[in-house]
Amino acid sequence: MEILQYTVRKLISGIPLVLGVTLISFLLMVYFGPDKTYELLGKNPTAQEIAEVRTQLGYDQPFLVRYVDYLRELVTLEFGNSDSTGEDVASLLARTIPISLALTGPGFVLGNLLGVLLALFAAFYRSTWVDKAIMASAVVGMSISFLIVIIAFQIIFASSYGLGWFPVRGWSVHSFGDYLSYVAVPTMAMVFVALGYNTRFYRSVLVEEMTRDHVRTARAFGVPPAKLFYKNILKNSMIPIITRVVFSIPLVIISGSLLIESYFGIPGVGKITYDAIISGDQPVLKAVVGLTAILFVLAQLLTDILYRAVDPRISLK
Amino acid sequence: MSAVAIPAVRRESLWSKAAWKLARDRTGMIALAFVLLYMLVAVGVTAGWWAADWSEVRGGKWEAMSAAHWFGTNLIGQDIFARAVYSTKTAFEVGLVVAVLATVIGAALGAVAGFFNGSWIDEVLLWLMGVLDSIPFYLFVAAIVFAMQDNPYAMHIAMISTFWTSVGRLIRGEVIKLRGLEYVEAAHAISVPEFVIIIRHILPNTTHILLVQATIMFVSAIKSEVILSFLGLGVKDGMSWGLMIAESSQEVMAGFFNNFLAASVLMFGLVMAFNMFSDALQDALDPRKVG
Amino acid sequence: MQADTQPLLSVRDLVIEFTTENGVVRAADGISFDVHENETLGIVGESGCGKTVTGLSILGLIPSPPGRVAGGSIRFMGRELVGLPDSEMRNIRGRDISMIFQEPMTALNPVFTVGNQMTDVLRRHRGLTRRQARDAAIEMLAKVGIPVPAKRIDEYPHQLSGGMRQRVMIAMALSCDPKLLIADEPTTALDVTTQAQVLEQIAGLQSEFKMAVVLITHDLGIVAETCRRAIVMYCGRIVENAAIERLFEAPRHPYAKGLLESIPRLRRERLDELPIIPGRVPNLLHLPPGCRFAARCPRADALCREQSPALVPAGPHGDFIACHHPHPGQQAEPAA
Amino acid sequence: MSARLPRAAPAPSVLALLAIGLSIGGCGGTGDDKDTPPRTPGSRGPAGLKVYRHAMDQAPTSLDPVQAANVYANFVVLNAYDTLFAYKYLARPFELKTNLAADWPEISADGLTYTIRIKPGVRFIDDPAFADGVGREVVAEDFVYSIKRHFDPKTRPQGAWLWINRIVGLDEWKAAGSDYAAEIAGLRALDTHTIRIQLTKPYPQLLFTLAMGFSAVVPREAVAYHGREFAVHPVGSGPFRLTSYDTSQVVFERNPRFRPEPVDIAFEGYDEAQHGFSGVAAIDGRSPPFLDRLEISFIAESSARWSSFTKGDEVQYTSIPNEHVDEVLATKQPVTLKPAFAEKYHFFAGVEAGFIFNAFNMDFPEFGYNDDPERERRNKALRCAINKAYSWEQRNESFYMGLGNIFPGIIVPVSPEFDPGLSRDSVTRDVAGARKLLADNGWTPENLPPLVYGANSSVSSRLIFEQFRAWMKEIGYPREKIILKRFATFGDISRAWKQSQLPYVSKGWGLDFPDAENTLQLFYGPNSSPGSNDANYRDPEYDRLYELSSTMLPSPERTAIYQRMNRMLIDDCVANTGLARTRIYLWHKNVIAIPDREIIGGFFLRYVDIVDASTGTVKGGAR
Repeated sequence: MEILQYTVRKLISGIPLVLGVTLISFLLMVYFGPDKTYELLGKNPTAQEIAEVRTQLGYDQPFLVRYVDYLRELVTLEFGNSDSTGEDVASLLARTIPISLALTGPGFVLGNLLGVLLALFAAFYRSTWVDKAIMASAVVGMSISFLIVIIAFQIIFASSYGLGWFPVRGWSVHSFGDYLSYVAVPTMAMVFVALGYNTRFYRSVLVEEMTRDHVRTARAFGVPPAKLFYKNILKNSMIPIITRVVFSIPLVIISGSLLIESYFGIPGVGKITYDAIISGDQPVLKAVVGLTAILFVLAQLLTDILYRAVDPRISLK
Repeated sequence: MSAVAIPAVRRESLWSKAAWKLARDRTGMIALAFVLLYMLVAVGVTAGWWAADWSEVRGGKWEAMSAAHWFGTNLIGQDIFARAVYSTKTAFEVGLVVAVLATVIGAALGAVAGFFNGSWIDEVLLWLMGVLDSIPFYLFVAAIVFAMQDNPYAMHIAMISTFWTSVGRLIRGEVIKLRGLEYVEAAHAISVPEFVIIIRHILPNTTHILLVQATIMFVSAIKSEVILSFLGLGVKDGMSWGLMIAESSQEVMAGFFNNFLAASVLMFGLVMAFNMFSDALQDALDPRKVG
Repeated sequence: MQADTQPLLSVRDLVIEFTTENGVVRAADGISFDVHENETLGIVGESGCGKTVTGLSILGLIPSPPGRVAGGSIRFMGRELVGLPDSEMRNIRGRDISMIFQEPMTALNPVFTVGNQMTDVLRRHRGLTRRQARDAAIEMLAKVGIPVPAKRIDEYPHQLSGGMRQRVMIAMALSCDPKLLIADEPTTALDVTTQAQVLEQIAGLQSEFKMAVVLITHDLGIVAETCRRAIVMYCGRIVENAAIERLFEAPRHPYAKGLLESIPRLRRERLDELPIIPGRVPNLLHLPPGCRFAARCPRADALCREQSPALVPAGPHGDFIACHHPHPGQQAEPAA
Repeated sequence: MSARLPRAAPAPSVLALLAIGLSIGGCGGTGDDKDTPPRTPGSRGPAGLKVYRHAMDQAPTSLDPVQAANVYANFVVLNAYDTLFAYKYLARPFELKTNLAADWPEISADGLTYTIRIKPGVRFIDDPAFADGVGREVVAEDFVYSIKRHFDPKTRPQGAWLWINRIVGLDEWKAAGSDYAAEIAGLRALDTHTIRIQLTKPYPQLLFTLAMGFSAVVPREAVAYHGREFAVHPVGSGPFRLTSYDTSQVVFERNPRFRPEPVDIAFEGYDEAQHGFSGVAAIDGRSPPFLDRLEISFIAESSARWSSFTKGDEVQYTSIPNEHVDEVLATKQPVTLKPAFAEKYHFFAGVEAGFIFNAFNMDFPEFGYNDDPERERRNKALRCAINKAYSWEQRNESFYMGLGNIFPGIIVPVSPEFDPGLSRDSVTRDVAGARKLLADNGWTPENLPPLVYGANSSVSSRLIFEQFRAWMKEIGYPREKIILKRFATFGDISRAWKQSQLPYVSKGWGLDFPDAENTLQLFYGPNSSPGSNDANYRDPEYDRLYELSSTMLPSPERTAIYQRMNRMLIDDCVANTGLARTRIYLWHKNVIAIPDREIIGGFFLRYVDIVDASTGTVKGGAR
């Protein structure tokens, strides 16, 4: 019950965040965003047709009315249909979010797991050549642009000029085998790019925990390394790790990997959202922005609960 | 006014120790030399010493490397080397503008938030940071760029408005810590105005954090520019490595790599050098490692 | 050295080195001493003198890298500990030799309960079941004077006071009935009243458990109260090793003398620095060729500055000293 | 033009009989496998399904016929829906034929009344929108309804300009609130299968508009049932039915109830010399569609499209991206492939039905009309000088691999009215002449007006601009006076055009039908901004000629008027035009098709067939 009360309180306190995110995004993306009128007009429009389209799009309404309308849509979760395709926004998101998750999930998980693994090696062999080699590679990895990695990997792994092992692009997934073949190159690119950052981050967290007094105490009482790692290092490192991982989740869900989706032509939510921004597709934008804000509030709640679970010093105030 | 003297001494020792440490860090110094070299190139471009002809059409289409065109020519016969060199200026301009302004704004707002910790000012600033951090970066930048179409600095503004929050949080934390220190309390007691306390006593003690953050943001800005330019959201007029890579993304498939290589190698060099310099700086300025 | 009994712990010519960015540092250089059963040995010195690394080296806990035992031997119950594989060392740690640390705030794992950490040790070293281990832990907690141990056992370290946490550490350290307890500044972080209680506790438990104690401290007062014998360290070296009464009545090494004189008559004053001895402790990276104390020593001469004095026996009672010009010892020394 | 649809071929050939046998064997009991994608190269699904994978460079935004404004949407829409008329598969120049219409319309003597009968027994696909979910018959009223939708703002239509002010009562119907229950005098269903259209003035291009995706026939129930989602749930009577649609791919399966209409390959314009290589003769006498599954992938990056194509099984068709032209082509005039490619792929090279051009916005007093007649005269000299400095040759070389067709004026090469003998002076670069023209008319670097050049954010637009700026520098136009104004999206640059905010318009135009009227209207005064006349050219004589020609049927007289208008535009230096790109399409040899998408759009996909990889024969289809 304490948790429940806390959850409710936390959710209520998340309202300002939701309002802030929606207000700023609405202002930028919808109010000052691209004018969709001329994309919805034929080749030879009349002034009357232009006015009709503007009315349809709500451009003739004052800002406040449009924002309040948006808030009402947010509460009822009725965002209507895309201005571009006419597809129902809910079904649009239901179609694209799973794709983005399936696309970015493996890269996200692998990038973090490999990061932890490399960081462990580096931390364990602190100041030796192993550590230095890993950390130097991390800096190199961090210095290569994601864009360059994507272009290079596509040529190397997918094109007929390279190895040609995987599909060049697209997302035509009907079986698990298909899935693996389509997700492989994007995953490799994502892991490559994230690994440097992750390894550095996890190494610093692990080193910090490994030099703590209680680790020395545990060693002084003969605790074997595996147990030491689990009980004294890993669990204590969970707070920064949880923060990093959980707050990445809304971004993984919403922006997917915009660049990956654009470059590989994958119909995920990142691409949809990006297209919506550049074409001024208000209903889609409104839904995505609202969803983002809500996900962040949920992420905050989740981190707080997880903090509580891993660290008894933190209480649900 | 011993209250003023103490932090000054502390600072000096930190800086002199850091400078000494940095000077002894061989990798750091090599990296710094590279960064300075790039900076010289950028200054030269600004002064018009070289690469002034980056937009001239001087050759044929996709010419190979030659004495006249060190890196060949692009689709419409412009000199790729000149364009890559010119882009160094763009990179520094983007990096410096974003890093400096984001640091200044972050420091100012972070200090205010930290100083008024617990009051509504702090609450509002925290809320703002939370809000800005909650909007996915590229979507946010895209939105700003579209909203401010005519402004050549739309991309800069977009990056600054998201980058400052991390500085803001750090400085806020540091200020809360520093505010509890005696000399600040002493200054408070003799009723020195609050903004004077922030500017004269608190901010100087956070400069090492700001310096490191600025180098990190410099690198992020350059890397983001490449992706934004590729997406068509970046540099408006002029040339940049991102635009060159965008130009090249189709060409590489036809076996014409000059644009891609020139831009990505030059960019990698600068980012790598800056990353390493940033690391060295961080090591040198880390009080836990000093001494 | 006392020849009558085989010492429990025998340290000979121990050298501990640390690799730093600026070069290799010898944190302990040529350390030799014995600890006998039931004995309490004090190791005194300023911070940075090498006393803590000496303590850690016994359990093989020198953080490596950057540190390592570069030479010498540590024999415990006749068994060489230097170079012992970690897996065997783990069987000794916490069972035969226990160690308690300075900072009770951080020395315990904050994310597990006191009981969890204690029963871990008990189950590993004494092979108890979960239930038995818990009972044993409660019993130990009661023994170290923790009220309502059955409740406290399920609490997390941050829920306990400093003194209580240190008692938990002691309970944990003694739970497997060790032969040797290494206590590194066990009371430094505690307030004065608690300090006294904890020290009494250790003393009381020592006699109950019949164990030897190595007490590492910078506080001579504590040494005077609890130890039979003490080693004084300076800059990584032992300068004097003497029975407690001789050390306090007539210290022979000028540093030991200075140290003692710096204590106000009303002891229990904490002294992290020694303002009374002039000069500064030399940098371990740039040690003088001669006696390391020479620069600050009122008695130093050319010899002291050129040649490092060896640790040599002094007197018939197993005392040692490393000084070219020691103060004279007790005038009338009654034969033992 | 033949006035009757040919009857079915008399008897199936032996080959086709064999094919029937094979296909029965191949398809037995595989109904459940329809969703599994074929993985084997050669596009034979595991269940023996015929799959063709097409590629396009952009996705359509909507599949609602009223929004089928661009080539991509039009391309896809024509596969799901029926239009009354259509273009013959292979005949060039393009020729209309009947499609859903049972016969050619009866046209009244004054050319104002059209009576069109539609084929009986044509059914919409099954859809939950219909009672019992079973597709009902297509009736005349459906066509009337489909055109009305273009005059109902709520459907967000984009094709009204084709019929506005043309059909009796239609504009009034809209003004009265677009009440579908209300009758329109000029647009009625006389009975279930007869349509009557009454025009306000002769409209010779009407039948062309009835071959466009805009006029495709939709069922009212489906629009009501799906609401806005109708745009992604096409319910038509075309040869294919949609199975999935997103921004990366649209997938169709054959419409099993599509009316059997055997192909008469000769009627479709088959010419052995021209088309024999492709094997399309094999579809003669068989009823489309021949594919079980049609996938159209939308791949914006040409390198990715090319890789997908050359890898083998991902897509079976592509246009050659610019960067691969040198690698693939052995010669450019005429187009031939290098042996390595000729061995694997068929190709077809054709001129696009459209062009790219630049035009000055005459509403800008710096370049166009000016109250001061002297300045207006000097402005004309300035325009002519800029046009002379423009190098279509270099642009062609840089961006179109030298394959584009440069031509003077705005009557494009694929138009029947194109005059190959027209002087090419206006598209020939003459820097000295341009400089002289400027000097003679008092233009100096100091007094030249700043020229704001609008471009979208793509890299090639930027390079096109930089090239333009370099050319202008050569005639003494200062670099800083050629100013780039970037627009993030096509919508934004369209707005700038429609709101007359840019002095210089650089754009492309795709032909809606093969009649030069479609490009001449780009400079018709009443079509000024926000209409399609972005140049805001208003010349009384030109307008008079346009109006005169607009009611004329194709004839030498009309062609003469068209060409006169064309010369006026050239002489006024209002437009700098133009270039029609050469499209080179490649497709895998196991695909039997001539995939030319110009004008005809996606209509040809119903004629695409797949060779059986094992026997090299064609099978299935004629059932």
